[in-house]
Amino acid sequence: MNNNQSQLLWAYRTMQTIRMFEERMHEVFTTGEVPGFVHLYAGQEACAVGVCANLADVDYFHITHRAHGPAIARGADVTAVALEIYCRADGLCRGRGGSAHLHDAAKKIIGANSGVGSGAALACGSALATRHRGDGGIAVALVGEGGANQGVVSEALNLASVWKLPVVFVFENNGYAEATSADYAIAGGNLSARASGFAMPEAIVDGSDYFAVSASFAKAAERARAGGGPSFLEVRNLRMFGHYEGDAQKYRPPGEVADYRENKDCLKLFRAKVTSENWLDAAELDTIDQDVAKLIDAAYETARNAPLPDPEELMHSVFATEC
Amino acid sequence: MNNNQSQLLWAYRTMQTIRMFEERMHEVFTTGEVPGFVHLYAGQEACAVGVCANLADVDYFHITHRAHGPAIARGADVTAVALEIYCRADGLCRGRGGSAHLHDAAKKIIGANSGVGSGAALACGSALATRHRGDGGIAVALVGEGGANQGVVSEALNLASVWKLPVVFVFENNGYAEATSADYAIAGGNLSARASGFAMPEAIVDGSDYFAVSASFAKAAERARAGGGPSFLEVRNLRMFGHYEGDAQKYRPPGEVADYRENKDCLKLFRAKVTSENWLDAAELDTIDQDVAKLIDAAYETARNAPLPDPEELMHSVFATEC
Amino acid sequence: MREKSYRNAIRETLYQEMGRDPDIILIGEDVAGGAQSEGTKNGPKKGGEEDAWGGPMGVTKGLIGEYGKQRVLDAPISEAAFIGAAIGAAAAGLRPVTELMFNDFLGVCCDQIVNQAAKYHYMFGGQDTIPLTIRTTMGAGLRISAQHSQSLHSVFTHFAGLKVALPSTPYEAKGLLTTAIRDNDPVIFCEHKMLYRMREDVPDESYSIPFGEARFVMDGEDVTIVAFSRMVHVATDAAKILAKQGIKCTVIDPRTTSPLDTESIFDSVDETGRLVIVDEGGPRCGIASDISAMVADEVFHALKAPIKCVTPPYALIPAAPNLEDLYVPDAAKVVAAVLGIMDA
Amino acid sequence: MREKSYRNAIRETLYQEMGRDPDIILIGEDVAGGAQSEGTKNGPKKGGEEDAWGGPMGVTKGLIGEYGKQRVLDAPISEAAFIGAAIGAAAAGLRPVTELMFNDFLGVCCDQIVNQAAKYHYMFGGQDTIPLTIRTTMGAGLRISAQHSQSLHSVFTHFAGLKVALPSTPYEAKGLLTTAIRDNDPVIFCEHKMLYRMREDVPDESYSIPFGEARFVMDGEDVTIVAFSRMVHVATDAAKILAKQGIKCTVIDPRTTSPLDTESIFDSVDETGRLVIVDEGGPRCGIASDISAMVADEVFHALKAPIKCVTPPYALIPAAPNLEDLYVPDAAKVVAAVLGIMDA
Ligand SMILES: Cc1ncc(C[n+]2csc(CCOP(=O)(O)OP(=O)(O)O)c2C)c(N)n1
Ligand SMILES: Cc1ncc(C[n+]2csc(CCOP(=O)(O)OP(=O)(O)O)c2C)c(N)n1
Ligand SMILES: [Mg+2]
Ligand SMILES: [Mg+2]
Repeated sequence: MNNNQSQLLWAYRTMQTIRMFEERMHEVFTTGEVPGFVHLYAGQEACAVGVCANLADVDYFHITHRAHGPAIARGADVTAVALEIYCRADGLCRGRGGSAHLHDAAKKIIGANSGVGSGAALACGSALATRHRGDGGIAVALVGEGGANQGVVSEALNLASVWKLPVVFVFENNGYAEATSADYAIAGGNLSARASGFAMPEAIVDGSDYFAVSASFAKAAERARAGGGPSFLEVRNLRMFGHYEGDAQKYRPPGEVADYRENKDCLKLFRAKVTSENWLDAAELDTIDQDVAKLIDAAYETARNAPLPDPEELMHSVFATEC
Repeated sequence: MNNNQSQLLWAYRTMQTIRMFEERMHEVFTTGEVPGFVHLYAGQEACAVGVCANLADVDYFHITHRAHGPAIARGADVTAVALEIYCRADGLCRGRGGSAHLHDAAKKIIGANSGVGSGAALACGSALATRHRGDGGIAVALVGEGGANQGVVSEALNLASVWKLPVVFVFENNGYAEATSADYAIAGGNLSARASGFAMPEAIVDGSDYFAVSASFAKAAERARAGGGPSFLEVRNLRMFGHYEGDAQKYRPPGEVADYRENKDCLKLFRAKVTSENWLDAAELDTIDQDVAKLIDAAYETARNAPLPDPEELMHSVFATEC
Repeated sequence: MREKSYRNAIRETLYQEMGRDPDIILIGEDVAGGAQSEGTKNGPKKGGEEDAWGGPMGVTKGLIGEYGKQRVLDAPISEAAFIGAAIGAAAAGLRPVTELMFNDFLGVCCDQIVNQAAKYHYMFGGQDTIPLTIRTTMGAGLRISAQHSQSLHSVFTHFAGLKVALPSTPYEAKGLLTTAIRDNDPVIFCEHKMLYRMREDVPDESYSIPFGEARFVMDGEDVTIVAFSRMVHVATDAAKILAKQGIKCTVIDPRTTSPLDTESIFDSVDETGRLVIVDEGGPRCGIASDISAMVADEVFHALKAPIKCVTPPYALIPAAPNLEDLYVPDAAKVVAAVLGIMDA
Repeated sequence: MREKSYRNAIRETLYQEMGRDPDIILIGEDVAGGAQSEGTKNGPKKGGEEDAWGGPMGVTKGLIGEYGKQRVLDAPISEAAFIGAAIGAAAAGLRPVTELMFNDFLGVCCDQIVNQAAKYHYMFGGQDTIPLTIRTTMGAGLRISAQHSQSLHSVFTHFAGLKVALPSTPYEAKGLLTTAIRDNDPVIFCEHKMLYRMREDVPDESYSIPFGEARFVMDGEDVTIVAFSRMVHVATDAAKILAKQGIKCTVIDPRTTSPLDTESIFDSVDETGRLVIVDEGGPRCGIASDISAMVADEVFHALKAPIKCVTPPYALIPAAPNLEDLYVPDAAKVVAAVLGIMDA
């Protein structure tokens, strides 16, 4: 991990961008102008950003339906992200995927693709490809703790080990899968206990601590790049909003979110750390906050006013090779 | 476990019945009179018989494509088994399932049902039903070590734990899945390492030792009956024949089977044990051998000469409730 | 008799049937709405209010309160295992109703549905029955893209051994679900996402609608229009527009694709000589072609004009609202199809 | 040019294509035949001879020797993971060929095939292509019952985004597999189990047969018979029998169901006025109905008689040889269908 200033500034800016993007989405969603289901990443920023701090251009990042944050963390254009969520013609996926299916081939951001957890298998394939090319890349699969209960995830863990693939499986345990709590759905309550059954090292990381995530992930990535095979990271955090917008969240204990916002907000913790350590100063961070606010304003403004896809787009690229 | 004489005689007779049944099948298969694929259980008898020694009438036994042995172990009529393998009208499944799909509802023998490993999920359902009735029953899922790599098996392990079901998962590690060796396909080489990830106790058992299997399984069954939830048993053995009849088995190291027959034959070991301990005497066992040989002769004779199903059987029971 | 939504008609049916038969259990993700978190060794119970959800569509809300945790089982996101378990339980004497959140998730439990549930009774020689109902949601309209908006009833229908019901109204939903639950075969019960809020009068007492008996929504001697699920309403709208132009349509809702009431369809085409089938599933190897082919074989000589299938194009379902709306058949397309064969 | 079996024609194609393009990798169960067991911490390498199998059908035997372990990958019995991995690898620039042992196992990797491979290109706005070939086996005849004998090409065809090829002879197999591998879309390549031993002259050099161009197996002006895979031979046998009775049939093998060469079919029916479709898949919502429906729409006015579909009944596939033989369409049934519409 690289704790130099520019890296830290990047991390703060990126986490703040995600946070403001999501807070804004939470607001505008109520207007009805955003189509489809929208799953917000607020509260989980340190996970995606801590991971992406350690990725190179050759690496693949497989994300989930809770896509905005991870896509932005990996460098997707914020406006293109907003455009896609609004299903506009110039969205990342030409308006076809929407919020849950952000995908940016150029940035090697691989979108959520059907059943939760499926990224774990696809990531094995990205890893095969990067190894085949010998370009030193790795693949990262982000999987929710709920999605971890899909059979394909266990299969992928085994396959990655058998083929000794350069993959890091990052399980983001945000406490819930929809309304079902992780404590209920994961036998024994400890997801990372599964790692050793598939012969790979595991770690449990505090997901509100950017530094912890980044350090832990860096180690796993290093191992993968060195040909040591896959690793298993469980990042524990909470989401600050509902499963999707509109969720009344009555399944959560009272005060859970307020307490998390108060004591485990990754942005607050990051700010406290870098200022108290004198790595960055508060004024710099304030400037970033202002910059980001403008960026978000502009992105939403653009998205809101952009055109929907042309009607003929419906039949476009059903097949890649026309016969 | 019940080591009284009648129990021991039953165990010996049952293992011998399976052995002779399979040796005979191996012979007759070459004549071409047996339809379909046939997977023999010879060499693995102590597993199914050790399990069934501890089952009650209310218990469900989910078996695999390597079905003859487990079905016989649980008390399926040997002639009805032979008839089904020959696809005859009076076979266990009216000739519709064949060798790999032996099923006997009256005996609660649940046949292999599509993808390997699927019995693990179905067994969760039998367990739910028996718990719902409160009849004190358990469900046993027999799964090959190759089938264990199916996602549904991991899902079922988790589900059984979450629902605390009275199930015992018996993984029969016979070294191979078709031509692929267990060492290759199971990450880390140790299947039972997966159990703790799903919060259940595990044991590794020598599958050539009837007493070891029976004792180990008895413990797991006891736990399940007492409401303690699922357990994970890995029974290690080898098959004495190919994956299916016709398999040239060149993927096996030379001498593997000969050595196994010599030193790890469960019938030999059983006989040595019960005679050296003076629990049974050799003459009794010889008599059983002769009885069983006659039974097998008769079963094959009947099966060979029995009629195929009536043509109208094709359309029979596609649906249970006609509309 | 009260006006009820499609959602509530389904919930009421579950409530009544579970009251009638103690062997009915409910399994699905969030069906008990988080109620089942009791805490683990790692900490105390974390959850908030019990029964907060009732499945993502809110259909099963309240049932755990009435019937308890032994009969309303929240499942991890493991469709293969819990539908497999439901099959095992059905074979062992229970009568499970499971919820497959989106029919698209057939993807992750296909073996259980098409190979196991569909074939268990037959392959094992009729020894056990599988009285299993799989409630699932179908249909486009929520702008949630290609993997959560499909209508896969034709795929289920392809596999002998499954019954497939597509309720088009609240009244239909209650009657067909009652039949589904009481039936001894696996039934795929396809609830259309965009119908959950539809309301109409639905009897309070329980009643069942037999499978394989079509409903005649409208009668007319010029054209037969067969439609399923939400498309029944699209077809009816089209028929009303056509009626103003003097074209009289029979609109048939077959209610189930397996079994299919071919007799009603054949009789109607025999009279009208013209057939249009409207379906929201994919155009290739779907139920529209299926019905067309049966008619082109069995009622060929009555046909006065080409048979038209009004379905989505051979494309995928895009998230963009304007494209999604283009994808799904509407009344205008049905009207055009009918007009196209009126002078043929 | 030498006589080659269907099996060897496929192996030769894999061999040649892998030689041509280093980005082609092979993934499947036992495809490297046990070669990959290198021992673990629990013990030394256990396996015997390298490359003992070559997949259960023996198709890939010899390839690991030529192309090595990095390109011929044995997989655990985890179809969802390894087909998922193949999709990921395809999107990332490789050109994987995977083996799905039986097409029935669609059951355990359905999400990967119909939701991911089929939709990846479209849903992500055309950013990546999925040049993936899934070789699989179809068809009854081995007496292995309901879950290992299906012909599921119609299900694959239902899902837009997949291409589906059904080679009916060794020559076809080589040409179509070459096209499949070079195509940038996911292709389901359906090998019929009962054709592996069929032999005919097959060129040694590589060649490709375009998708969506039907093959005319026989020409005749009385009836059009369309058939797929092994049924092409059944149809041809029937046509020969009918020829003796003076009835001349055109037999068309469309080769691929997606894309489908509707033009050739339409043109032929335009001429003959009669259509029989022969298919080994299930009768409901299948490719036979699909073609019938297109013809009943587009070529309606040329039709002189009802369209007949000769398929198995709406039943499951029993193990018993006599019942399985009854299940599968044979020449007698095709002859009867044709005779039934000759005087219509
Ligand atoms: C196979 C499958 N089952 C169900 C769903 C519906 N679904 C979408 S998101 C979700 C919850 C996922 O929880 P988790 O993996 O923990 O991710 P989180 O939403 O917490 O980020 C569910 C059940 C799905 N997409 N795929
Ligand atoms: C999902 C699935 N994939 C592949 C197969 C084909 N198949 C049948 S048996 C078998 C090997 C199973 O190995 P294992 O579970 O170890 O059982 P064993 O044959 O050794 O008893 C395979 C791959 C199958 N039946 N199901
Ligand atoms: Mg979660
Ligand atoms: Mg094995």
